[in-house]
Amino acid sequence: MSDTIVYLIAGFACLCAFLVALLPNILHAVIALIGCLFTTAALYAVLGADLLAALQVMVYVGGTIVVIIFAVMMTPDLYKNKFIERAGKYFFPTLVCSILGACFWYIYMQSASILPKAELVRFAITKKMGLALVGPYALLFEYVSVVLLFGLLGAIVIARTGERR
Amino acid sequence: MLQQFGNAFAFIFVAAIIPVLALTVGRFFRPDYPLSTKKIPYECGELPVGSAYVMFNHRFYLVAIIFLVFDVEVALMFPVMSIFSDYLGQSFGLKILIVSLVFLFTLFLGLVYAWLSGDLEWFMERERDSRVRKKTVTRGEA
Amino acid sequence: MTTVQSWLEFMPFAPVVGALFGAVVILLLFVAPVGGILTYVERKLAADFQERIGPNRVGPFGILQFLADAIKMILKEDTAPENADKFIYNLAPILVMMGSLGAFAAVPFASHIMGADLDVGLFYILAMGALVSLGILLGAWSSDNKWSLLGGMRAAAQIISYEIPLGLALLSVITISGSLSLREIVLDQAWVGQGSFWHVFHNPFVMVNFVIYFISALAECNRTPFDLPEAESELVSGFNTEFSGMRFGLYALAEFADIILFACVAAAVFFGGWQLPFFHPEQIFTDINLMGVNFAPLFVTLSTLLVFLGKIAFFIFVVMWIRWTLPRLRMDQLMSMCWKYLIPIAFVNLIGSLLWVWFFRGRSIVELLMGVA
Amino acid sequence: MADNIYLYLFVGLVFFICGLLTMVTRKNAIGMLMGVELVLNAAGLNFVAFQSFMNSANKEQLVDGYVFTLFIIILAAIEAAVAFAIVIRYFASRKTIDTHQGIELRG
Repeated sequence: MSDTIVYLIAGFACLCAFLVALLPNILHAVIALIGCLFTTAALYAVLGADLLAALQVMVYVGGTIVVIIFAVMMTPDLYKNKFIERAGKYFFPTLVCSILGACFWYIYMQSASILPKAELVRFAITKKMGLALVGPYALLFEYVSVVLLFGLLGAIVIARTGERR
Repeated sequence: MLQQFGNAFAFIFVAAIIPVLALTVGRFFRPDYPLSTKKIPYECGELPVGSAYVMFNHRFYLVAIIFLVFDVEVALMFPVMSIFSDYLGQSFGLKILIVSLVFLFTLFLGLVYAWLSGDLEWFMERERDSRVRKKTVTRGEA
Repeated sequence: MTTVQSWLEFMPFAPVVGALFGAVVILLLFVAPVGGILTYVERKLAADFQERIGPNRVGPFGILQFLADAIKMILKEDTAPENADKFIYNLAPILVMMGSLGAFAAVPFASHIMGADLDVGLFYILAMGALVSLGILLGAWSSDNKWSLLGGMRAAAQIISYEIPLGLALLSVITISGSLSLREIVLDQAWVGQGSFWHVFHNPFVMVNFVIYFISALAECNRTPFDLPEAESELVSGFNTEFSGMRFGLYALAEFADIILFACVAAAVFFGGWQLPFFHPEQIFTDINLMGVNFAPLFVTLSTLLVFLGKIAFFIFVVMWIRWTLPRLRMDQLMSMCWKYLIPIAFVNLIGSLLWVWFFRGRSIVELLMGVA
Repeated sequence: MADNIYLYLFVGLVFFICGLLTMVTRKNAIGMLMGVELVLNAAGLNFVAFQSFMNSANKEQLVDGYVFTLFIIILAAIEAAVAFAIVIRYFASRKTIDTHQGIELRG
């Protein structure tokens, strides 16, 4: 039963990913992206990374998606534009992408078969991640703060429009 | 642990089912007299003027950006803070303290910048505009 | 619902049925009815504050008013604007409900009643709050109405802004308790001899942080004085202008569920959850045997549940009290309140709390005073 | 339990391919950036899946893969903030974000 639920979640994730690529309306594609991110969070939880699941929902769905929706709303003529294309336009990219996917799948098979089959072991990761963030990755942690700072400054400077001048 | 997440997932599932159920059950009871006037967006009784999808203030987007950065910061501090009380009085605890203080300070600089550059203001445009114009004018005269 | 699950062990699909059972019990039998009753309580309290009578027709003292309201909402016609984006329009209430009701999974109602004992419970509640802002924003955008759009923009900006002081205020508690699981945070506040006490009395910084938390929670729930998104005197009804009948009811229910949720978190994180000092139900109800069945765990659970509900009721009363006391803020005041006052103060408090925990080795002010005396 | 790494790898692959497809077929910049988010998400899922299954196979409790995913999520957030700021600025000056009409970033 729980197996079935996990497979359903994975199937829903794949469906949402296709919809992100194929839906003509941009805001509907954003909703499909929300579905993708949410189901990814569910898969993280299944894999035992509960902190990452919560963080994914909080930062991605709560932060990044809000920024994307704001960006869509800032460009209103984009929303009513339905982008109805010829089906032929999708043919060549899909072909290339599926060939690429087949190659990737082959590489995955090679790399994943190294791992012996084992029962998935789940453990409490919150404290371990905290330890890793201030232990071996402490410098990276500080770099992230600098990246965040300069990302903030850059985004503010760019997004400020000419109304001030 | 997975069971607990399953429980939480059940909560989300039931919460998503409730509106669907309420609207579906209501369909059998509620009247349905569609009229073309009922389908007009409400604009205080007048006919709506223009599109509702107007471009709005860029301030909202700036707020979203600043929020995103601080959201990431809060989210990153949670796992780090959760181990702090385990290492009180040890050298590793001091390291945690210093690392998190530097982290908080760096991001506080971002807030200070946004504050000083006036991006946290809302309706002060006109005043600052006039001030800026005055400055440029004087510079032009000089 | 650990006990419920142990009863259901013998059934096929026991974990799934147990989880769904727990969710249905907590959401449909507790949160939704209480959210409904709160509409009645709010009107009655408003009447009391203004020396009116309030609803008094349906049932004794009008207490069945919420049922009448629910029936009315089901019987109302459901209309949508012609140009509304039907897909998003239908999805938005679902997202809002998922956000506000789904978060109840991590709330510890009593010593044995808890939807899901997550390791990252507090984080989970914050994450679920994100869905509410998304739902409100999308619903407002999809309904093709200027009032809705204005209200939705305001709501999104306000909710996301106030999430930061909320998170920072909760962080200072994490430094003390050292866990993200709400059950452990509550157990950390047990009164054992001269041990720890409620977190809000741990140190002065946390006290200030509780005030910040409470203000931010008001803003997160779109309550007065932060009810700009649905300011009925300027924006008709704000983001839910075009949502009629049951859809409007769902938004209202989500709002009240949010109030209950933030009262629950305040009680659990800052005010000791189901515990009271000098009150140990495990010691009072040790052995109550009736017909060979030990009812002690039941009594323990019920008494702790009562304590928790009392705390929630107090916070909800304060929220409603504030509604009839303070006037609405202006948009620029709202934003400067968040970014110029609450966040810097919360930052300083977090650093102060860190230093307090470091220098006093995690001891609370109560412990220090008792150590001196 | 779904103890099969290929499930997660497959989902990651689908995310990656769909992200690529989104980047290729969408004409507007916002849609393309959504594809980027999807690709980053795929990378994060792969990191988590490999770390979890390696832990189970080697009886260890390492979190390095999780930390990488954490940083991926954060960098995706920052990337989104900066990239959408550029898009909005571009839209404000050109009234279009169609990438086929030639983007010149010279002010």
